[in-house]
Amino acid sequence: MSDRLAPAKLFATTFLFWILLNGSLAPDVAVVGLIVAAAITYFLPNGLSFLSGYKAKPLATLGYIAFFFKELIKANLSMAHLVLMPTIAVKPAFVKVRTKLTHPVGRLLLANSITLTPGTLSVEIEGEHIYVHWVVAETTDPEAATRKIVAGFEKYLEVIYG
Amino acid sequence: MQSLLGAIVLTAGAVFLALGGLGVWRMPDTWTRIQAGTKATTLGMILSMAGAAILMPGWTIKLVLIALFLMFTNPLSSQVLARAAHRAGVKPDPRTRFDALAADEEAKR
Amino acid sequence: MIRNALIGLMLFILGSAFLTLTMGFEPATELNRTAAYYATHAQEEVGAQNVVTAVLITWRGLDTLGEVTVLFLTAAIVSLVLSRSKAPKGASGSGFLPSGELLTTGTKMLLPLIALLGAYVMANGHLTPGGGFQGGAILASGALLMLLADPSRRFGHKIIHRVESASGLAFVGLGLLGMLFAGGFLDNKLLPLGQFGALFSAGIIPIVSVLIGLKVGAEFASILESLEETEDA
Amino acid sequence: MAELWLAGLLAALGIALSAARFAIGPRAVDRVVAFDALTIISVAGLVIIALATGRAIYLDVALVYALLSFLGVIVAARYLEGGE
Amino acid sequence: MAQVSLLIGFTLILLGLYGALTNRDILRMIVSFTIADAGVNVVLVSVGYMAHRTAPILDSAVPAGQAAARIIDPVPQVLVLTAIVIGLGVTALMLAYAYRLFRLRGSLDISQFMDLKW
Amino acid sequence: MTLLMLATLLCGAGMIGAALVALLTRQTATAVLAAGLLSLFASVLFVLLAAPDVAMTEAAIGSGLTTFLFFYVLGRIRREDKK
Repeated sequence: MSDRLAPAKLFATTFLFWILLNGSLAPDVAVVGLIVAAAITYFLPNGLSFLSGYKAKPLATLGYIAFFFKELIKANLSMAHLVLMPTIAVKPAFVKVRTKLTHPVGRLLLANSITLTPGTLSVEIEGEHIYVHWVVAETTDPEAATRKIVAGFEKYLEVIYG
Repeated sequence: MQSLLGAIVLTAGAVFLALGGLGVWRMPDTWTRIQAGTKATTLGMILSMAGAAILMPGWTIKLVLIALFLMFTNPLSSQVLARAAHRAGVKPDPRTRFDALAADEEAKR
Repeated sequence: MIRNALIGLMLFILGSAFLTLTMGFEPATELNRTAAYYATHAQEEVGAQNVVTAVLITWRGLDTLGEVTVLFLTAAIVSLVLSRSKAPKGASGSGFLPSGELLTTGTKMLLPLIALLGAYVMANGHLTPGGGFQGGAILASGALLMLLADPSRRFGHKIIHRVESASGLAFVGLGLLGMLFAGGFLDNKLLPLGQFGALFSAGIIPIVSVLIGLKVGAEFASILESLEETEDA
Repeated sequence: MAELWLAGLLAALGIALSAARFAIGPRAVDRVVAFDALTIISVAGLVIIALATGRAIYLDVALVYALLSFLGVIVAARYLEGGE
Repeated sequence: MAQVSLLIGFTLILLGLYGALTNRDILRMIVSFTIADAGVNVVLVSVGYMAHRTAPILDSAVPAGQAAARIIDPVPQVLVLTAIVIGLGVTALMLAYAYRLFRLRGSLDISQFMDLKW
Repeated sequence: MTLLMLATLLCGAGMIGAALVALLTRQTATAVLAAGLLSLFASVLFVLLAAPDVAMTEAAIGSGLTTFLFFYVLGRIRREDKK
């Protein structure tokens, strides 16, 4: 994590969000944005952003986003099916899965993605294990669960966040 | 045409929001409620924002920012809540088959 | 029982008074004279799109100074009440358990965004809803998030107190400068009004907004800090 | 206008169901879950109000709401994890 | 609409006062106080509301020329804006006193404090 | 009967319901949560009453900071009771 470019990345992200918030590129907006971004970078030295740890891999990023939205819609359809049935047929379990990611941002994105995908909710992350609550558990074996839950995202996130 | 498309997307989003409410109401225990609440409301929110952006193209940037912020904070708060529920010792649904987290914490002690 | 009867009687009297008030309430259809003045003169006299901010900072600037002073007194009294003696290590704090890894990472990612949103709300107080008080509250929320992610963390109270006194002094100083070089206390024609609707417009309103925001945020952060630093019994 | 009515009514249904869950509990954690769902549905409600009135400035309120409303949930969760 | 919200605000004030007067736990009394506080704010804002008008911000939707005929009264909003911020300060002050009282007496039950009872 | 009227009524019902929950519940933590819910509905109501500035203040203060102050004191009291 000793990234020498970390402040620059934080600065760039902050400035980008400033421009998006203001919705204009007028010179006065840009000047104030530069000042604000510099102040934030100075006062929050260990702030992270989406860019920290990010390896410029546009193809994998696009693949991740597409996969994420596909899974999100699938998750919602299955959840709608579950909720609209007259009796709620759940078979929950807390299972343990394994991740190979080490960068904190990648791990956070992985946990968030698990939360938003079909029937799973990350409860606790500890070392290389993520504890996942599974609404309709198909297996309780860590390896099988890892293949089922994590592998799809990890394939992309491993490339993006190493 | 554009307003029709926007209306359809907006209504689809609202349907998912209502389904989220229904999930929070019907699900049997805390974690399943968190699951229903988070997923359905997140997708519903994204679709509502998309519908509003189609109806009012001038507002797109702000709507995208709202959707981004929510997509980031919502799973985070759900995870913190799920962890808190487990630590507070809330009883899971009797149908829960297996609790790896409780077993591991027991082993550590 | 006589106490409950008294309470019931009092609430009944109040409730009937409220009911008559509501029944007799006729919503106004025209602005009253003050409000109409504010509405019509907001553009040429202050140059601010947001009339609420114009009233808050320019026309009623002295009252706002009073509000900020009340807030300062509140923060001072809270710290006086709570900190008879400073905490030995390990015995203070909210009593919350240590947080998980994801919340820590998420906080690191969200804090710059929250600070940025606070800055946006403060700097755009004359164009969009917002202004000093809202921006200050958002900054204080950022401090709160920092506290939640790491309960054992110590705030830099030196920075907080410096920001607090510097922004307060600058606020009063700007007001006095307005008295010297323009029409009165906090008159915003100290700087040119600029083009209506631009970020650099409305005279000194954006600057005063940022100062109020920093001041309010520092007050709230110092309340949080003095809560955090009281020792256990 | 019809689509706004439809979306508003559906969002109101979601709010009503979550609020009912908030009212009956049974435990404090379940109330926090309902609170979480309610905050997000309210953001969508704010956007629908902005569409109905046609004023873009209301989106700023929704923006602040979206970034700060999760704080209440996290505060409550951090308290409740020490036992109710 | 103004009447409806006025009624809501008054109801909240009454409920909050009832809670503050009948509860025995000091923290619950403070919660009731914040409810009454919110009620007062709603009443003040709804007094300034006018039908068929919009928020007092003069962007492209409300040209500055016809502002006086299109916007609602900004003055109550200014009052409430600062009242909310001061309300948070007051709540913090009350909670600090309550906590100090708990530390001195080891209890938050109001019926245990007999010193100044009438 | 317009959409905004309906939303006002809904917000009012939510606020009064939250106030009732806060008054009737036995747990103090639930009462604090209900107060937070009340401020959430209040902020939507302020938008409906065309006061976005007030709504923004309420959103920034009501749900996060006030709730934290209460839960902080509750947490301290819980810890000292345990001793």
